[in-house]
Amino acid sequence: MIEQQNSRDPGDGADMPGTDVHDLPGGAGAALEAILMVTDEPVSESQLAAAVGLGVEEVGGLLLGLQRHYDGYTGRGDGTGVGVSGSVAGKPVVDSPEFAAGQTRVTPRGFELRRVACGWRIYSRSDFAHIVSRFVLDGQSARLTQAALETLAVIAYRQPVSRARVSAIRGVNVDSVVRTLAQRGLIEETGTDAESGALLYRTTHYFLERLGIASADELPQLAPHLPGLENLQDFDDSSY
Amino acid sequence: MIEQQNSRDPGDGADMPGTDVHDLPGGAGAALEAILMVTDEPVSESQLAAAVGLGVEEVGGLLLGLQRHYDGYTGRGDGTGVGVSGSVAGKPVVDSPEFAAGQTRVTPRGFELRRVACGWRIYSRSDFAHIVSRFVLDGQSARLTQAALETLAVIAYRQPVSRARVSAIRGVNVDSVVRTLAQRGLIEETGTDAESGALLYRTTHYFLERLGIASADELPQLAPHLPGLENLQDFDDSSY
Amino acid sequence: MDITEIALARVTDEFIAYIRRPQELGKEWALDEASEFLVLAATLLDLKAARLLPAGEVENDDDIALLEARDLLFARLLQYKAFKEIAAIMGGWLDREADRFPRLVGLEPQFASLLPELLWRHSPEKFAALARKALAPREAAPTEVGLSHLHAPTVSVLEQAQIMRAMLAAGTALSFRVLIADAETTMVVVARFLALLEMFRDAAVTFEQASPLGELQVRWTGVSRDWRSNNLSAEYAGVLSEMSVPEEAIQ
Repeated sequence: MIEQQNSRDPGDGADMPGTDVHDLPGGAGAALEAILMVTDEPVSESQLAAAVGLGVEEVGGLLLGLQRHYDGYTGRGDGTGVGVSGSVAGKPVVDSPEFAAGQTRVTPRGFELRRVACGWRIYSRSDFAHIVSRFVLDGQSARLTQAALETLAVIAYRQPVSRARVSAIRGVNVDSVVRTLAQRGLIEETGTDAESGALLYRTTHYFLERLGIASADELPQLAPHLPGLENLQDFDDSSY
Repeated sequence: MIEQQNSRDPGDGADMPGTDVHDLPGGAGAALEAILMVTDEPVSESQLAAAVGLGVEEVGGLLLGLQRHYDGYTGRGDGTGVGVSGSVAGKPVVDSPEFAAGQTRVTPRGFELRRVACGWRIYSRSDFAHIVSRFVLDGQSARLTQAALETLAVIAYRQPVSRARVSAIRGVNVDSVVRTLAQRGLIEETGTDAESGALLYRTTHYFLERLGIASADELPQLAPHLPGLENLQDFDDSSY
Repeated sequence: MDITEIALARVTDEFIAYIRRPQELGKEWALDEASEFLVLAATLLDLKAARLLPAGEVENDDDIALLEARDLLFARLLQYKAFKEIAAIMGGWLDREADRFPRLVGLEPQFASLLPELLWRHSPEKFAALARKALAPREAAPTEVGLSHLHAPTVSVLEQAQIMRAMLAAGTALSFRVLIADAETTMVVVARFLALLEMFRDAAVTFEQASPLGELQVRWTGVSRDWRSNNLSAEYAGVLSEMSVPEEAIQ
């Protein structure tokens, strides 16, 4: 960080500590918005906090506030740290009356602020997908095949995992599917198995981004899909 | 004109039978926001009008309304089609006096909608330039990563080439690296692939300058050193 | 899970779909898995019957062992089914996300100009070397269990045959002790011994042993002047090919 700072001269010298971000027009929330305008990846709360010179917690609260504001709620929510997964809340109900005590519905914006892959990012609101998609030339990749989805699911829940193990679970060779998933940036290599020397794979940040979730913890629980097999782990690892 | 009406009640939409953009949450203004939030190039009013299915004049009015709203003004203004933001009350600034008759100051956003030569684009607000600069410079390196260098090499020797093809050759997703290279002026877009419609990339004059050669033809030949070059055909875009 | 609530027909359908997939991909019909399914189906009926009839009993330990083996298969099937359901959920999420477009815009010029000047130290030749590396077709990583983690280095019988042939080329008889004098590991000794057996079979060498357990003298016969290590029997070379270096590398 030090060597980068001396490598340029913004001229205004305004990045010296002491400039209170709250004094700027729009305050700290607007400062966060300004940063979110120039990023092409999800930005972590700590990066944002460092840039605006505030604590991570305060920044987290401000971000939740912006998120709610864009979604059409105004007034204070129930404080910071609530509804981290509020990003998944999706579109608010337009006709809903008063949301809660001290809160009013206003018109939602055409964009939303969401927490994905451990960071925050501005997205167009999905209601306008059919309109926006005409302007996005190169952004969307093709849909995944059933085979790719299943392979991705196994890797997501068993990571780090070798291809051989994924093959064993899916019952078919997964080499080419794994290659495709890696090319698409959804999975990546992560070292080798200590015993077998086989390459191991894990999901990427981009995978979380594409799913619209903040971390792998938000994936659906596997257990409910495995009724009554609490001891599955016993079978699971012993057989490969 | 109709511009005031269509912005009043997005849930209603009865005033404009036949267009559904008003039925969407946030209405036509939000639809424009959605487009502007994700487009890199300035978008002209006629493009926007075509996308949302409204007249150019009406869209022009809506854009002015958005611009004023982002700048922190709300209310009807001088009556020329700025009604869109009227219903969108931001967090009011408590200690700010009434701005003018019929207008209220609201918190300005951290971004602004600017009309540039060929259209409209959202930028970060200039008041926050020093904060944004700090953010942009944080973690920036004067060196390209190995991944970026290798991606650049593939583009240099295979140009014009799509990101999908580079991904296929490298076996990983290169989207973010390609953005970095473009940002650094080493590569640029050069039309789209006739078949897939994917954006194609080529190296720039700046790249040649940095390498110290006059044209891409002067790049050292690879073929004699590359066994099985014909196998490269296998890395086609078949998986996309 | 209550076993009585599992519809056998549904499991059957799913299992048939499961074992058909390799077939659809042009692979061999998974006969063993198909027969496993018959066992599984029988087991399921067995279990269902046992659960439904209070008197139903498991008869002996063999049956229990068999049931456990079938349970394993069944558990795997259920696991696969669970991942399939999860995959469907994930697919829905991906579709939902496809309607949202991230703000992905270039850095505004005034900020882009702040970026530190790139340090660039690649000559065209260095850059070409980089390209060569990046463009070289990558070896598909092995699917099999790797051997590289084994500490014993691999030893090639072919290679050891070549080495001994060179040692014996002068025509004088050498003892086995001499032939293995430079062997650093037991594996090399074993490989040389195997190589000698092969060469003996091809009548490339003769053995002399004055007394039982005495020195083994090895002599190049000269009969097969043109004996080459690729005379090593095909099946032998095949078996060891995994452990061998290509012959060109030796010659």
